[in-house]
Order: sequence, then C-alpha cells, then structure tokens
Amino acid sequence: MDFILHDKETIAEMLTSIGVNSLEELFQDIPADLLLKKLNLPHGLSEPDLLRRLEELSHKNKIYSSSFLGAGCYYHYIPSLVDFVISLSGFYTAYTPYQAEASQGYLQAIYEYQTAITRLTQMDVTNASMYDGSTALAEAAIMATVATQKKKLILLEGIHPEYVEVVKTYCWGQDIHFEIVMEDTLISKLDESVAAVLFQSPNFFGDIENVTELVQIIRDKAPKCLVVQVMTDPTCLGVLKPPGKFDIDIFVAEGQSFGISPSFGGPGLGIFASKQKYLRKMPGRLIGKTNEIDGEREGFILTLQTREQHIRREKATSNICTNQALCALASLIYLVSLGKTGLQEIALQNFQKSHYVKQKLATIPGYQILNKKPTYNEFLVKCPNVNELIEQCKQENLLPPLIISKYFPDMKDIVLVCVTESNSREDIEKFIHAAQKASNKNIGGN
Amino acid sequence: MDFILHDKETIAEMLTSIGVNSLEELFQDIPADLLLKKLNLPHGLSEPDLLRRLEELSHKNKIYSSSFLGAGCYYHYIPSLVDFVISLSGFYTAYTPYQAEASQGYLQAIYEYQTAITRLTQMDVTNASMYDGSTALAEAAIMATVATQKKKLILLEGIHPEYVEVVKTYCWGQDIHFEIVMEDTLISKLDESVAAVLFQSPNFFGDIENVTELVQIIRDKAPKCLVVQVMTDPTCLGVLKPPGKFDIDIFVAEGQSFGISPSFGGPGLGIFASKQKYLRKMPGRLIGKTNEIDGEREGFILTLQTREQHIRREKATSNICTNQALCALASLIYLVSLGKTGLQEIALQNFQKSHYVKQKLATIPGYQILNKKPTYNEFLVKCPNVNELIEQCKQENLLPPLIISKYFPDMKDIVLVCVTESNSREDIEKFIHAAQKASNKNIGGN
Amino acid sequence: MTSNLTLIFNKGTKRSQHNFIPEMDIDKVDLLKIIPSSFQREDLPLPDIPEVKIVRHYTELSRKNYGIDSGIYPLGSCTMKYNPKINEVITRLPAFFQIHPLQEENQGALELIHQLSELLIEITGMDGFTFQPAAGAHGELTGILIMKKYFENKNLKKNKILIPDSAHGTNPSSAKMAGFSIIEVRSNDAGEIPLDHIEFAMQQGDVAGIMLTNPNTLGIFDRQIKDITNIIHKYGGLCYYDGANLNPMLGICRPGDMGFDIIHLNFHKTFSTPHGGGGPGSGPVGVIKELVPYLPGPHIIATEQEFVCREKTNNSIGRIKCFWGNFGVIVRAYAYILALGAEGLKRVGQMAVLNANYLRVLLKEKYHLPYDRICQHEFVLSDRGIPNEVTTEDIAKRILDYGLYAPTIYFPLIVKGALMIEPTETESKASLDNFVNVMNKIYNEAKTAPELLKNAPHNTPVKRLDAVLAARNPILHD
Amino acid sequence: MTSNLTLIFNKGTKRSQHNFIPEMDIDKVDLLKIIPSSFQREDLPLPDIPEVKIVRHYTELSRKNYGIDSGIYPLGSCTMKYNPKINEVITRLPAFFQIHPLQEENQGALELIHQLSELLIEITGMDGFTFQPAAGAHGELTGILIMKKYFENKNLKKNKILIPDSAHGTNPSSAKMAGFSIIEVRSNDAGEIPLDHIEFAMQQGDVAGIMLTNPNTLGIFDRQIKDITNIIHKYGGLCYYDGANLNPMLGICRPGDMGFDIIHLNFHKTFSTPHGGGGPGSGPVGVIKELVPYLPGPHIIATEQEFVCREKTNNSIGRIKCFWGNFGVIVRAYAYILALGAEGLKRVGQMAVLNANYLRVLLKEKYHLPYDRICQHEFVLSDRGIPNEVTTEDIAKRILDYGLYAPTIYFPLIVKGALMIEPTETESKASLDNFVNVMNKIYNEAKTAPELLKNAPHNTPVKRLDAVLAARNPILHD
Ligand SMILES: Cc1ncc(COP(=O)(O)O)c(C=O)c1O
Ligand SMILES: Cc1ncc(COP(=O)(O)O)c(C=O)c1O
Repeated sequence: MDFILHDKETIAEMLTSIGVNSLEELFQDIPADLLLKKLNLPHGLSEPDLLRRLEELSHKNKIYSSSFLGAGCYYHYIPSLVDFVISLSGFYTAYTPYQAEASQGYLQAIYEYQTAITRLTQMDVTNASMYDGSTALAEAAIMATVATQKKKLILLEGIHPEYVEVVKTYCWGQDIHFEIVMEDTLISKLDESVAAVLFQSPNFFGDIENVTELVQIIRDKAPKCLVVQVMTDPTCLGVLKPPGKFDIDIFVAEGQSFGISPSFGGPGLGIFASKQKYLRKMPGRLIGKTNEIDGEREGFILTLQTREQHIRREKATSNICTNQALCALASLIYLVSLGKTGLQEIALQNFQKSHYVKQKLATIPGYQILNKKPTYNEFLVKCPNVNELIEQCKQENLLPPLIISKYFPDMKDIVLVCVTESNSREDIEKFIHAAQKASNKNIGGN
Repeated sequence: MDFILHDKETIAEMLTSIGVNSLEELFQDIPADLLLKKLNLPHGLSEPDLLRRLEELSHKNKIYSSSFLGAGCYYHYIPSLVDFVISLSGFYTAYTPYQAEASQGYLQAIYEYQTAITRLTQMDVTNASMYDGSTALAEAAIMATVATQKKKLILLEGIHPEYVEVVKTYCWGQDIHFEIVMEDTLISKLDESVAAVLFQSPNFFGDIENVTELVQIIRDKAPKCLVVQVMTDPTCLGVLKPPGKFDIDIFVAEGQSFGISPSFGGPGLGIFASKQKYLRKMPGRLIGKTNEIDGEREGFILTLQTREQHIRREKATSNICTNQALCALASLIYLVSLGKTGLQEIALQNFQKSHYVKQKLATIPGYQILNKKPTYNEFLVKCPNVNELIEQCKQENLLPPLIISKYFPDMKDIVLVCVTESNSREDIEKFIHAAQKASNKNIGGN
Repeated sequence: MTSNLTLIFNKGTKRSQHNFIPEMDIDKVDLLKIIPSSFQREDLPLPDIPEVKIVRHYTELSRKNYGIDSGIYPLGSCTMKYNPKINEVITRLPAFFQIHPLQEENQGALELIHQLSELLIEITGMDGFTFQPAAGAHGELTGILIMKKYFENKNLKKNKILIPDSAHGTNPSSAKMAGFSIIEVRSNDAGEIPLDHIEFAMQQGDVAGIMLTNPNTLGIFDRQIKDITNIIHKYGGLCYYDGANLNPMLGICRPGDMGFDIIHLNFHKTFSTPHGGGGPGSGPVGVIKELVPYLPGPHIIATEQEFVCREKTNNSIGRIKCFWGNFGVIVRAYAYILALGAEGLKRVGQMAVLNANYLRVLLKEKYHLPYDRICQHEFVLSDRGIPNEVTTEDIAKRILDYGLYAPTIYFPLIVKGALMIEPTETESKASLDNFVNVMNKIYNEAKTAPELLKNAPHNTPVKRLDAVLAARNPILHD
Repeated sequence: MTSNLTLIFNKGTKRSQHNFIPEMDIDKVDLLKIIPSSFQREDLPLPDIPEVKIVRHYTELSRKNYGIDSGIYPLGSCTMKYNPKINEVITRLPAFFQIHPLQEENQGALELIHQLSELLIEITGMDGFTFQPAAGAHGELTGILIMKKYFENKNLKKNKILIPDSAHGTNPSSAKMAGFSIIEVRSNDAGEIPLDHIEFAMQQGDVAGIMLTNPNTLGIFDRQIKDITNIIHKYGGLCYYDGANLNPMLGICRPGDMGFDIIHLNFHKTFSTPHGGGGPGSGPVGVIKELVPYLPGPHIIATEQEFVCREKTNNSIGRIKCFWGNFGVIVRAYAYILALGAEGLKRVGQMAVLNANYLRVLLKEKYHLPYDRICQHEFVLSDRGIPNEVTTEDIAKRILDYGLYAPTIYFPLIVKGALMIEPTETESKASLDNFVNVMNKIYNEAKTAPELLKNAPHNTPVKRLDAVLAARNPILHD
C-alpha cells in the first residue's frame, strides 16, 4: 500500500507546470552512478496482510498475567483517559509548536505538564521533557559541570546500571570524569573539585535513602557541589517527600510509570527539574505564559529558546530538539486523572503490597530480604534457588523478577522483586506459592 | 467509580438556590412507600478492577485464528480508518442531528452514506439506516402491505431463518399473513392478493438466484405485487448486478460486512432502499440537501420528517427513532476506503476462494456440494461425519462452519461453509486438512 | 451558485486504491466459470480515494459536529450524558468484539447477558429481561406485542391502549405497529394523568392497558402512579413503562414497585452508552414473572455448570431481531452498572434531579415555566412572554451561536413552543451556570435585538437551513 | 485583567477522585512501620478532577491545535507527512505494547529490530544499525561519538569537524557534546560546498571529518557529493550524514553510495511515525562495516535457532539510552517500510520531489527564490521584495489565518528571512494549489493591506503573542 495521492494524469500535469518531461528529470542533480537501480526489498503489503504479519510476529513475545519485574520499567494501571487524549489527532499528528497561535492547545497542555511536575516535585522549574530517565541524568550531569565549571562527578552506588552506562558515554564525550562510590566512602571522596553528586532514591536495589542526611553531608563537605537526584518510578512521590523539600539542585526521573506503556522499554519520558537559579543552564524546551502583543489575552509560547541549538548552535545548553512531548502529555493526563487522592493511594498501595510480599517471603525457608533501609515497591531477595523461582513464576504465568547478576555478576542468587498496585492479591499469592515451591524443590535436593 | 462532578459544598449551594433543604426533598412527589431503601447491588468498581473483571469474562469466549462460519455474520477485514473515524468524539458522542446547523458534520456523513448505498445498489433512494437486516426486512414487508393495501406476503424458501422469525413476529403484530414457498411452487401461489414476494439472494444456503427470471415470473403473474430482495452479505455487490438493475422494489440488507465487527451479532446495520415512488412510505430517517434560508450556501438537514413518529405518531410509517447511525458511518468509511477497486477485488476474492474450497472438498471422499446454482462465499456441504469435522476444525483453531440442522432439523449431516477474503491460503489448507481427517476417521470406522 | 460543500465522492482519483485488499493467495479461475456474465454488474460508481483524503475529510466533518465531549447537550428526554472512555475499550476487547453470534464457545457472552439481566432485575424491580431490542422504540414494540400475545392467549379482545398526550411519538407508533388503536389521555393541569379518565376507559372492556413514562416528558413524577397502575390492574389490564426517563429514578424508585408489568430501558440514555449520532442503541425489555414466558427467545439459563440457551417458549412473541441484540452496546451498559454499583447509581438519580431543578429555578426567572413545581430529570419552558415574537426555534438556533447545543424543542406537544431541558448528572455547576448565562443573554437579546435571534445561527458552519425546501424537493443523495 | 485561560488545575473539586485506583485487597499495615514520617510529604498540591472535565478540557485543547490530519504542514526540514492509522493499531498490539524490556521471552521484539536493521541496510547502503537513539539529535551525538572513538582508537588527535553553514543547529551542537570544535564551511552561490575549503581544512590534520545533509537544508542535492566524501576519506576522515532529509532519496540514491560512513535517520520524519507535537521520535544510527563494532550495545544477532543479544564490544562507545530505544516508534517505522515495499518507497521519494518542485515553480512567480534550480524535498524562499516591509514572520502568521500551518521560518540562516517549504508526498495537488492560492493572496495583501499581515494572525484562538515578554519574565508554570 502507499499514501500517494496523484494519479498518472495529475503527475503529468504537474511535470508540465514544473517544466520537466519526466520524474527522472527531477533528479538531474544526482550523478548517474549514484542513482539506485532498484531497492532490493520485498513488495509492499496491504493493511490486512501487514496486520496479520505483525500480529504473528508479536506473538513471539510473551505476555504474562502479572509482573514482578521492575528495574526501571513498571507496570501501573493506565487510565483510559490517557490513550483517549494522546490519540486525539490534534495532538499526535502535530509538530513542535513553533507557530504558537495555531498550537495553543498543545502549548497549554505542556505548560500544564510543567505545572504538574513542579507541583509534584516542588522544584522551581521543569522543562518540557527529555528522552528518558537515563539521558535526563546524563544531561543533568553535564549541566552540573557547566554550572560549576568543574569536570568531576561522583555517582553514588545504587543508580540504575544502564543509567550509569549512559552517563559514562555522555561524560566521555565531554572529558568529564566520574567515580562510583559507596555511601560510606562518600565523605572521603568529596572535595572542592566535585561538580555534583548524583544519586538515585529509591535506588536500583530498592533502598530509599535518607536524603536529608545525604544532602547535609554533601553541603558540609563541598558547599558548591550540586546534588542531583534520579528516580526510576516517581509514583512514590504520592507519599514520599519531594526533592524540592530536600534542597536538591537538579531532579530527574523516568516518567514511564506515569501512564506510559512498557512497550519494551520505550518510549518513556525524561522528567527534568531544577532550581530557579540554573534555569538558563537547563537543557530542553520550555513553554512560557505570555500576552498578546496587541491584546489583552494570555497565551503560551516556546520560550528561552536562546539556550537551544537552533539559535545557539554549538553554544546551546544541549543538542536536544525533538523530545518526548506526547509522553509528557500522557503523563500529565495520568497525573490529573489520578489526582491527589489517586496518586497518594497508588503510592500507598505500592508500599503496602511490596511490604506484604517482603514479609511473606521472609517466612519461607531459604529467602532473605537484603534491604536494610526502607523500600518502596522494589527490594532485593536472596533465594534458595533462583532458576527454580524463575521457572515456577513462568509456570504461574508471572513475569519473574530480575536476576540481579545480569548487571552485577558478583551478586549471586539474588533477585530484585517489584510489586505494584497492579498485582492483585491473587497474583501475589501465586508468586508466594511459586517461591514456596522453589524453596521446597531446593530442600528436596533438586 | 462515578462520573459525578459536584462536591458536598456545591451540592449544598445548589440545594439552597433551589430552595430545598436536602436531596431527599427533590423526590417529594414520590410516595414514601415507593422510595427504595437500597439497591441490592455490589459496590462499584474502579476502572482497573472493572477492566480486569471484564477481560476475565471475555476470556470465557473463544477467539479462533480463522473462521468458516457465516450464516448472517461475516468476517471481512476492517480498514483501520473505520475505527479511527467512528472514534472521533464529534461523531460517537453526538445525538441524532436535530439541530442541523451544529451537526453538519454528521449530516453530511450520512448524506454520503445514502449516496454510497444508492450508488452501490442502484436503487433510487435509501434511508439513514435501520436496526439490522432482519428488522429491515420486516419493515419492508410492512411497507409493502401499506403501499399495496394488501395483507398477504410470500417468502421464498432460502431467507435467513432468524429473519423469517422476525418477519413473522412483525406480521403477526399487524395481522399480515405470510407463507413460505419453494421456488418451484411460487407461480402457483401468486395472485392479486399478494402484497409482495420477499426473497434472499445470495440466499441462506448460498445460492445466487436468477433474479431476472424471478422478477419476470412475479411481474407476469401479479403485476402489482412488490418484489423485495434481502441480502446478508452485500460485499457481493462488488461483482454482482445490483438490485436497482433488476427492477427490485425494495432492497434491504445486513450491512455488518461493511466494516462492522461481528461483536456476537450486534450492532449491525439495516440497509434499506427502494424505488422513488415509495419514498413517502419509507420507514426511517432521511437526510436531505437544502439551502440556507437567507444565504447562498448549501447544507444538510433531517427531512421528510412528517413520515416519522415524532410528528405523525400512530400514523407514522414506522416507530423507528434511534437507528444505527454510527454503524452507517462505519459502513460509509468501509466503502470509501475500499473504493471501487477494493470492493470489486474483495468480491472477486470471496468468489474465488470459496470456489477453491468447494472444489477441494468435492474431491475428498464423502463430501458433496449441494448447491446447484452459483454461489458467492457460502455453500452447503454434505459431510461424512459432521461432528468430527467440527472437532477437527476446533483442533486447528478454526471456527467451524454452521451445522445447518440447528435451523433445519431435517437436513442432517450438512454444514454451511463460509469462505471470505479473510481466510488465507494457510487457513484454507488447514480447513481442507480438517475435512480430510474427518473423512478418514469416518472411513476408518470411527 | 458554486457549492460550499465537497462530498467525499469528489475526492477520488484515477489511481486504484489497494491499501485494504489482502493479496490473493489462491490460484484464480475465470470468474465466468463461477458466475454468468448476466449476473455481473457493469460498473460500480464508487470512487477510489487516497487514505489521506479520507482521514482529513472526516476529521474535518467531526469537528463540524457537536458532541457530549464538547459540552452540555441539554436535549430533554434524550439523557445525553458523558460516555465513559473505558467502555469503548471494554467493548473492543477481542473476545467480545470478534466473536460470532453462532459460535459454540460463548460462555463469556452468555454469562454477561445473564448477569446483566440479574442486575437490571434489581434495578427495575422486574423479573426477567430480553436484550434483543435494538433501541427504545424497538423495545416498546416488543413490550406491546407481549401485551397483545397475553390477551390473545387469554382469548380476550383488547385492541385499544391508553397513552397520555405527553407521550413520546414512539409510544403511539409502536402500539399501532402491534395492532392497537390508541386512546389519548389528556393530562391535567398538574401535568398528571386524571384517574377518572382511566377508570372510565378501562370500564369499556376493550382496553389492554396503558403505556406511560414516569417521570413523564414534563419531568413530573405522577404522584398517583400507584393508583393508576392499580386501576389498570383492577380491570385486568397491563401497564407498560417507557424507560426513556428512568435516569432520575436510579436507586430512588423502581418501575416494578410502581406497578408496571412491562418496561423497556434505553441503554443509550440511562446507561450511558454513546448515542453515536443516532444509534446504535439498545432497548432491553423487562417483564414481571407472569410475562417472562412471553419474551422473545432464546433465553439464557444458568445451570450448575454453564450458561445454556433455551429456545423460546410457546407463549413467546417470537424473535424481534436476529441473534442477541446489540451486544456491543450491552457490554457497555454492563460495564457502566458494574462501575457505578449501588451507591453510584443512586448518585446518578440524585444528581440528575439536582441539576435539573437548579436550572429550572434559575431559568424560570426569565422564561415561562408552565408546570412550576419540583421536577425530576427535566423540565419544560414555553415561549410565552418572549418579546418581539421571537420563537422557540429562534432561541434554539441562537443557543448554537454560543457554542452550546439546544434543548429539545416543540415537544412535548402539550406545551406550546416547548423548550425541554435535561442537563443530566454529568454537568458541572460551572457548565449549568454558563447555560443559564447564555439563556439570559438570549432573553435580553430577544428584547433589544430580536433580529439577532430571528436570523440565528450566525457562528455555525452554515446559517439557518431551509427545512421546507428540503421536504418539497427532496435531494437525498448525490 | 481576568484571564482567558482555564488551566486543568482550576477544574478540581473537593471530592476525591477514585476512578483509577484499584481496590486495596491486601491487609494494610501502618505506613509508619514502613517509612518514617520524616520521609513522607506533607501535601500534594494536585487537584482531584472529575473525569468528564478532563475529557472536555483536552478535547477542546486538541481542537485548538493544528495537526497533519488538519491539512498541509509545510515545515521545511521536518517532513510532516501523513501518519498511517494502522501503525497506531500495530504499535498497540498487546504483545508489543505490554512487554518488558528485560523479559526473556522477547523473540518477536528482537526479530523485529533485527529485520528492520536489514531493511535499513538495503535502503541506506550502510552495514549495521543501532536503535538506541531517541531522536535525530540523539542519533547525531551517537554518530559523532563513534567518530571520536574511532580516532581515539587509532590514537589520532582529531578534535575538529566540518559543518556547512546551512546545517541544522543540532549538528554543531551534537558535535560539541562529543567534544569537537566546529569549523563552519561557507556554502557557495549554488548552495553547495566548495571542495577547496574542505581540502584545505582536511590538510590541517586535526579534522575528524564532515557532518552534512544531502539534499541540504536548501533542498539542493550537492552534485559533488562523491568528491566531497572522497576528499574527506583521502585524509583519513569520516563522513557523517544527517538523515533528516532522506525522504526524497528513498529508492533514488543511498547515503552509503554517496560515500557516507555514519548516518542517522529520523523515523518521525522519513518513516512517517507521528511527531507527536515534538516526540517521541527515534533516530537510529547506521554505519559502514568498519564502524559496526563502535555502535552502542547490546547487538542483536540471528543464530540458526533464535535471535540473541550480544553485549557491547570493546570498541563500542557504550550505551546512549536505557534499554532498546523508542521501541514503540520503531514498530511503526518497521510497519511503514513493510507496507510500502520497494516500489512504495521509491514513490515516496519521487512524489516528495514532484510536490516540492510544483510548489517551487508556482510560488517563485511572486516570491523571491534565492536558489533557483530544481530542488529535492524542499526549497527556500526569502522575504526580499515583499512590499511594505512585511516580514517573513508576518507572512507566516497570516498563513495561519487561512487555516493552514506556516513553513519553517528564518532557517536556514544563510537565507535572509527564509521561508523553508517542504510539502512532502502526502499532499494532493488540490492541497498544493490551495497553498499557492493562499500565498498569492497574502502577497497581494502585503501590497494593498500590509496591516492585515503585520497584525496577523486574526482568526486563531489568540492573536500574535509576545515572545520577548515571555523570555524577559519567564512564567513557566502555575
Ligand atoms: C420518552 C421517550 N420514549 C421513547 C424513546 C424512543 O427511544 P429510541 O430512540 O431508543 O428508539 C425516546 C427517545 O427519544 C424517548 O425520549
Ligand atoms: C536537518 C535536521 N537535522 C537534524 C534534526 C534533529 O532531529 P530531531 O528533532 O529528531 O532531534 C532536524 C529536526 O528538526 C533537522 O531538520
């Protein structure tokens, strides 16, 4: 199939208007030897054939009835309003709102997104979105080095390992040095030369840091050092004290939990917020409220574009252009659909349900919860028989937890379990049951 | 959950404005003994719980990878544009377009539907839709008796048995008599007293009637008798000569094949068309083109409403009010998406593919094709072992054909097979294979 | 005059459109071997239209159409309420959307229908339901045919039926289709039904019963409803309840308790399934125990193991529609009831009535309110006292200019120049206040600038259209 | 001044919103047992908003926004083409939409990525792809980092890069993020790159290569492209192709054949995935064989039995994004390529160029066309000769009044007052003619009624907005 509109007669007519004799003549600037003979690709497919093909392909992936896997991508219920709104063609078939007056709908929506995020995080300002949590963290790292004019970063152990890799790639690009340190050695590593300390909380292993303490330590030892927090599942902010209340300088998060489907890990949403004083150092688009030049009404417009690449080119705060607008819209709809009541309750259920599973697992012989700090919806469990647990989960049609040795080869027999509000009591009982069976097998000597 | 907007404060404020003290007071006209204590129903469910519940319930129905069942409800590919358009909230959240000036979008769409149907059928006029094929046929029957002032109908054998039942119910309501006759006895039954002959082609058993001959016979014997044709899968009109070319008086069809999901048999679409001279006897809404009263522009409006119940009350041509507007819109989008090329090709594929299956089955021992006339996408097959065929189909994940004895207990060991463009070669081979296995089993003495 | 309209048929090209045709994967045979040429059509006057043009055409049309997602839709008697988005998801679940009505493995669908029946029995106070009817009027026909059959079985010749003058047009029309002749009951000054008329009519012996809606189309709950149904029953008659106005009664009062024997519901009104611009609807019919055998078949029965389908009984009026009714609509209604539950449904009734009365008291300040009393779901204004001979139609058209939809007009017939207003429970106070505001502005305009109303609308895609011309010279297709 | 705006935050009520919260089915424990109170927030300043209000609010906002379904979107360099509706269905297939990036049973997803890689290799003439980059600029960064690593590995200090003055802002910006400093190449009068400049630059020894797009942002195909890449290669440099303008080259000419070593694609431009109002996009990067080991990992390899995931090689630049890239966008691009096939893709290239040239010849009658020659996907007009000091911005704003969207303005920087127009292949002749018509009308208005333009737009929800005020006093949230 195709989406071409001209019939032969129309093409002929248009060629005449242009003053050429053939379509080939339109490509006269291309040297003959560069002209392609023929693309060696299959014939096109019609819609029914295409759909059948893709359905069959998709069936090679497995969908589970419930998931105990998180690790940076989470299953939360997505209100029907989210897909309804992002499917309105005025939204998803638009471009970046360069012509403000014909794009007030989207501009207002993103301004509302910025409002929702600043309220949620209690940070001063937030941009219109970054690609995802990992790149947002990398951009935060770079921003910190620009703001402080220093080239050294400290990453606290516990950041999502893939985020660390991304930060590493970006930092290498700009000759920024970084070191990953354990919490207890942090003080010893801090000095004047450090641009920022980056930490994740709740961290990759599930631990919720004592942010007050952490910030205090940093401020005491290195007053000019920025503190950057990252979060992979910000639904916890329904209950947890927000970064703005901890004097965090830059806060970033992966927004996928806010109404975006897992979709094999992308698209997600990079949430990026900072203190007011760093505004002009911030990467990414910003929507501002303004007035009509000759009128009384208010409206919205892309603003502070002089930070951006299309004006400042190599002096821009970042190279980002296309961002994740539709995902930001999705997350806005998620947040306003749930509202205060909903987000609080969701966070509460995540706390309660994962706590429940933690306690249940702890009573099964062979299992040991490794977290010493409070946790949100993820925690580390030492298992009597990891492979058997995975197997049992699959038999129950449950997406098994992460075997943590995938990222940390030294951490043997440990899984990272994720429990959210989307796991029903029944799902949870199945999981406990699977864990029990895996324990029995092991004791039985299997 | 609920869709209530007022908080307590607002309710109190509004009660004050009204001048009552409580919500209860608003129901002061209801005698106390009629006031309900409490609905004995479960608590409401939130969206996630509701969706989970309904998903689980739906899973108790089986979806097959391919279908060989038709009998009034057909699997044809539905272009993506159909759901896109009917999901535009300006369409599906609207009411009947009483205020024409604020409803030009829908009015134009239904006017386009009327245009598409008259072009397709070559009938003079068509209404804006009836409930479905069966009720459209019943209304056609009644209309014929009104137009002719006669109270007797002849139904030719071969009309969908459920349609016959519906016609029977409606006719009984109005003391109209009808008889079902075999084609060969038709002539002998025809006389002055007959209001109309109703026939289906392609009929329930798959036969395509020789309509020219049939109409000739009726016109010769009973010149004032109306000829009413019904069709359950009008995709055949991509190839078949349309009713308008056969001098049919009233044509009705089930429009489900035109872009409407099977959905357990409803909603469908009653297509209703007739000769110009019966226009004012027609049931159902009509959209007409007109002009602005004080302007130059054209627009669309509900017209000839004096036939309708809200004006004429008991003297109306029908009691129909809400019809199947959104389904008519779906079928319009189906027809314009496929276009001339598409509809012709779809009809062609139905002819070819069912012909292929017919020929293949005929070569398997024990199977016999019973149709003597040409067929479209359905045909009757005598089987060596019906139950085994059904079983084998299920094992191949194919929705088995209809066991015709469901409707005609005397017709033993016969199935009505339906093959459409949606059956791929692979599906078809599976079906043939299933038939073969059923035949072998039988010969093997199972 | 060049037309301002471009129909989709004018957007075709000479290029064939293949996007939606699967590739033919079977060897073709000559079509003439399958079907003679005399059976084949010569031409098919449909255009081939590129996908892009179709999408843009209908996107534009949809924006030229008001819907409940645009704002208040105060059409009285139509209960235009918000349609929950989740229901559109649920009805499209593949194992509902793709299943065939004649397939065997259908337990989910049968269970759903059976459960819904149980829920409705509780909500309405009836004893059994059929889901075949495709809309309200279709339900009426079904219900009235049940009446007919009932008396036929009893060998009683009762071919007349009482219908109040405030009734919707479908009531007399449906009764007529079932072979009844109609006796119109004149409402009294309170908008209610005079008991003596009914008593008198029933005494004649040939009246099958009564068909009415309560609250009626004036929005008034007939305080003597129990007396009415008692009288009908006393003479062996049956009472039919037009459920189009059930919304304000949800969780408050049940037709069964009022004494009705047969009722229909409009899922597309009370139970929030989208009207779809005029359907598809669903008009299930409920009856008291004695009449259950008269329902159209087949019936769904729950056994210990499964849900089974019983063919219709001998008393059944027979089928009223092919297959199972508008299942896709039924699914939405089921989801809606499960979502709201007992408390939610009662809230619907309460808030619908609160909203209607709020509008009533605010609007009656300027507009004439012929029946000035507490209303239920709706109330009816009249054009009496509107200055400068401005008509009800003028007001309606002017409302469109303010970006809102107009009330039902010129119905019920018993109020001259009626404006029938039903806000439903899904309007906020802000939305109601805005409506009042607009109505008040219009009243002032009627005083000071009547031409503005007489030529209205001005801000719509077309100005006021000529209905007379349309009917005199019907152009019904291109 | 009372505001004309109502934000969603002003639509809350004091009633809690429970529609989207599953019922808690586990016994609760005191939250303080899980988490100390000092960790808990005090208040959450989000409103509780009823569902109906949310739906209406965003329905209204969507109607205040122009999209490709509304009509032509001639933003040069952005390739705003029709987004097939079927792709929205396909990307939402549950076994794509619901799968976790870390789940094991993911063969369908891996196969899709692998197949798409094969398809793109044929389309572009490269040898390997990564799908991690989330947009074009992200792809640029990835590509330039590959360059950096390549020279690092060779122990060569090449920290400069050539970028033409016509380049998109992301090019220099991305290069900078990879630690390069930029040497701007001044285009010649034909809009092409002067070979001698390049040769000279490369001779200096510290230049890593060049970054360019061809056809360039003027819509001009650089006829000496092969010479350019040859010169770069002669000095051991690498050539980077900004694929944002690949659309007109589909099936016509391949970056690989032009001599490029690294390219990125913009799925949201060339491959028809929706721009979504500014993302999500997808910017896969392709490289020649020698550079395949430098791609971010992990890589997907097809073995006989299955698709497996190999961790990144030692040469790899490392991860550039978490997980697999914007998979949902990738699925759409894959579907688009399968749908079009070889012939369809070539047709895209041809029709895109046909449409651009058609507009070019018709518009140059009134507007100044600085580079007057056959163009490819787009062409650039300037404001020279527009009467009465009407500016490019004025013209753009006036276009909005006619219900269309404006071209890209003031870019590329090398054309003063640029109007950069790219119609794409999914506009009909009627749509193009309409655009010309509007542009001609505007030209005449500039002559006869310039105020109409200077105060434009007039028919939009707001009049021209004050960008200076916005930047001077940034109000970024409520
Ligand atoms: C009071 C009343 N009764 C019956 C009906 C008929 O219902 P339907 O349109 O579903 O056939 C309506 C609908 O407008 C109505 O308002
Ligand atoms: C020529 C050119 N290069 C690069 C880009 C950047 O692509 P993206 O917006 O996807 O980051 C664009 C997008 O506007 C472009 O037009």
